[in-house]
Amino acid sequence: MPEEITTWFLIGFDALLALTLLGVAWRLLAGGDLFRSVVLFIAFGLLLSLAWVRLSAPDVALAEAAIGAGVTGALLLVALGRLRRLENRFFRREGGNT
Amino acid sequence: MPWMDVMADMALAPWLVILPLAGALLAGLWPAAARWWGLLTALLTLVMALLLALQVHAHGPMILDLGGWAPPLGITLVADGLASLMLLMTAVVGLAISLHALGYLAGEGRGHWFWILWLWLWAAMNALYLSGDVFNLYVTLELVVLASVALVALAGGAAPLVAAMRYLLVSLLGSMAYLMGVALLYGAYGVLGLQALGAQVALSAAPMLAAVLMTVGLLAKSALFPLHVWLPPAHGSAPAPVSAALSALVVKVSFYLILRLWLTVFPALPLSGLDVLMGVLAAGAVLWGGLMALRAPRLKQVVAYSTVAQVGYLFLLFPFLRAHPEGWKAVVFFAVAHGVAKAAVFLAAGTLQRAAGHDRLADLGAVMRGRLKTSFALGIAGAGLVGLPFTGGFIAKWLLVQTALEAGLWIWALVVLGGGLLAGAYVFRLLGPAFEPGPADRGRPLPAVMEWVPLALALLTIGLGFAGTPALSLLARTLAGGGG
Amino acid sequence: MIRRRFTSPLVLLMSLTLAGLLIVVVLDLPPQPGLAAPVADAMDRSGVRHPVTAVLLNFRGYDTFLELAVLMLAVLSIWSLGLRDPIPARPVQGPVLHGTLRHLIPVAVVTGGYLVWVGSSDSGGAFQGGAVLGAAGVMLMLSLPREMPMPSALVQRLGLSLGAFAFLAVGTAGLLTGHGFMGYPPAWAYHLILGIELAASVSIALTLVLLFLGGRSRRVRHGR
Amino acid sequence: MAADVLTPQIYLLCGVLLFVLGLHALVVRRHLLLKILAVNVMGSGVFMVLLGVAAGGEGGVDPVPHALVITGIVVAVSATAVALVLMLRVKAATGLARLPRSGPED
Repeated sequence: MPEEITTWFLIGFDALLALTLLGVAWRLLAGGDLFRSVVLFIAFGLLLSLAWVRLSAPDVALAEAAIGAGVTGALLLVALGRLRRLENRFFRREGGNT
Repeated sequence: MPWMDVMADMALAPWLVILPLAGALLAGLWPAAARWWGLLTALLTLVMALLLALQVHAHGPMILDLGGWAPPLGITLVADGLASLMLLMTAVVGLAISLHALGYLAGEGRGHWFWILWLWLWAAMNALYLSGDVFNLYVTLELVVLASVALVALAGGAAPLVAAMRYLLVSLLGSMAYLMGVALLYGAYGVLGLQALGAQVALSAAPMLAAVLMTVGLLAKSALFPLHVWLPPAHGSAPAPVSAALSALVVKVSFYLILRLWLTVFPALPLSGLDVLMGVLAAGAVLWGGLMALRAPRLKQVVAYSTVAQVGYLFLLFPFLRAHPEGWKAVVFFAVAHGVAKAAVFLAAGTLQRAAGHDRLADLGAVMRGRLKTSFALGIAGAGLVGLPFTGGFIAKWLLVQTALEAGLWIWALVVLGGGLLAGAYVFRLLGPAFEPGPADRGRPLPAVMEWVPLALALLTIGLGFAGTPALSLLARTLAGGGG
Repeated sequence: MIRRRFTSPLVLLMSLTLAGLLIVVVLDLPPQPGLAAPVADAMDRSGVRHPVTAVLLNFRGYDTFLELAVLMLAVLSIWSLGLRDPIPARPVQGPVLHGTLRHLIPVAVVTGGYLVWVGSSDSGGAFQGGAVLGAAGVMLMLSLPREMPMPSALVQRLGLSLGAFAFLAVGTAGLLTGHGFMGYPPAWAYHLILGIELAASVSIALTLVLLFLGGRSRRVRHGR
Repeated sequence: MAADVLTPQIYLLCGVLLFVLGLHALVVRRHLLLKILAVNVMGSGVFMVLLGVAAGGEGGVDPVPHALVITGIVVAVSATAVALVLMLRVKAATGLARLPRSGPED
């Protein structure tokens, strides 16, 4: 009997994780604040590696956490920083002209 | 011949991947010598491609298990008639592009980036043509995309950068759709080899959806009519050797892959509906590309729009595949003839542009009259694009029309003929300035190789006019799927 | 804007249709054995004990080789796009982060090395280990954005291509010695795989740092 | 065991939905950074389908899709890095981090 409870508990966890993943993906792609999207994307990557563990793929979970969330997250954050700086540069130039 | 028997045992196919990859790696390590690595690679790769084509022609298709692991476990390289013809076309055009670039990029500070990326692109295309595994094809496809996007962006400036970005996003969308197709196929059959999949695929929902996803994804990459927006600015503003590589070779990659999938993996699926849709898009491409080519003010833009039109012919593939068992061979021959002719036109255009310092059609007359060798090359290769007699283009269109009429598809025959008329009009526009009276001017001094290479390629277009039979007999040695 | 009003519902409709089709298809996928059994049967000839590593570096080693090529090509593409901008981060002040880094980076190096080594028998491998090493490198760069300790251009290029070169050399040697392209002599398989993994992890770590920096440094431009 | 069947099915469903969600955002969103994120979400959806297939097979967990997904993750990060740098170059050249409505002719 306890075994069955564990099983259903795990399935409930899977369903909850899947819904959370979909919700996070929805929010991060909805636009608005880009910084929030990037942070949500990193969270999405970490949640994904949890899903890979549930799908008995620990190697993929390691790779996802390190590369999918970690490196991609760093890439996104630094790109966002550079984008902001470019925006400021354009803003200043146009402000100077008019 | 005894040497033929020795050759039969040799595994040539891996060398067509090893050589350009080694060249690309070495060029990346020593950028200063990149052009010499490039030239050496081009020569060796052409020799290997010739030997491979001869070997396949003599002994039939060859399948190589990589690492000695047999198919369900390992990856295979498949060297058959279709693959070796594409490899040979790539090698011939590739050598011409490399030689021309030697002159075109001489003295350019950032020229070594062209060589590095071009060798990577070549290696990636060869790997793709030889791959016999759906997932491996995905990886090679990404290599092709990254190398060609970087080549498009190499020109710098807003238009090429925007075109490169658009191209990258469309390609990534296509790659993801393709990969979803791979996942569905693996989910349904548990194998990844093209042959193994072809033996199992039967009419059901999973492979149908996979086929649609993969085909549509690859269509997006190949710039078929409504999805062509990025192509003209990308191909029209890149340096001439890059334009030639993109228009003559890269466009053929996703066409090849679609053809390979439908020949090997999906022959059991029906094409009804898809063939009409593709035929309509193809006709749209032929018309739209032709009309835009008639209006474009610059030489290389005209040639770029001509590529939009000619991609249309490639996707007459679907009506042909459905109607005639041998129909695809005519389309492949067209792809080869177009590759050679388009490369010759772009390289000749590059030479004229360098000589004149611009490529505005209206002001090119003097230089065209002064550089007769190049204008002649432009004319012959243009005739090849139109499909005038004695060129490879003529044989290609002859085969297309003949196949269409045999299968009772007179509409598509009309599309081919109408497209030919449009092509005639825009090629005449290209050559027009040369025939106006006026002074002749050789323009800026250029290395001789930039004049001879387009001419040699243009003459090869005529040579292809006599290559119909050997090409078709090489294509007959193609592995088809469906229980095979 | 009129165009947008008509296209958005159309795109939505098409997306929903695709979603419906995909759901029907994936929930109806027939049970199939997959490749678990062939992999298990061939494990004793693979040279390693962990199935995923065996697939990555032996059975489908060609894929992994091309994947290293993709990584390298990405760096080259980025370099071809121009010089890199400085990282939008200020140099870290104060002793806390520097002290943390001084301890964190050796830990990351050991962890990365361990992941590479353990890959032959358990979860881990060149990509995971390389990623951890790369993350350590990125942290180092972030803490010193003004005076980044970068090796010379030639060393960068050598390190970048080390993994692909090692793989290509071993693969070609296999072709020349009769084990087939990308084949290993079974007796040496373990050592060759470990060697390739080490070379690959160095390349991967360097690649990730260079991807993060984005664009080539002035040194690469002039370094011949 | 219900879990052996249900868990992969839940993730197969989730993977498919992520794929379509990403596809929709890739077409509809205009900012390039969002488009790049959308491609990554699509990729994660495909990976989830592959791993769901691997977990739901007949003969136990199948390691081949695991290897494919690791390869796919590395390919995805490479493409993302190139796309991000290209986005910055487009921004620097045009002042916009989005694509113009139709391709500029020159």
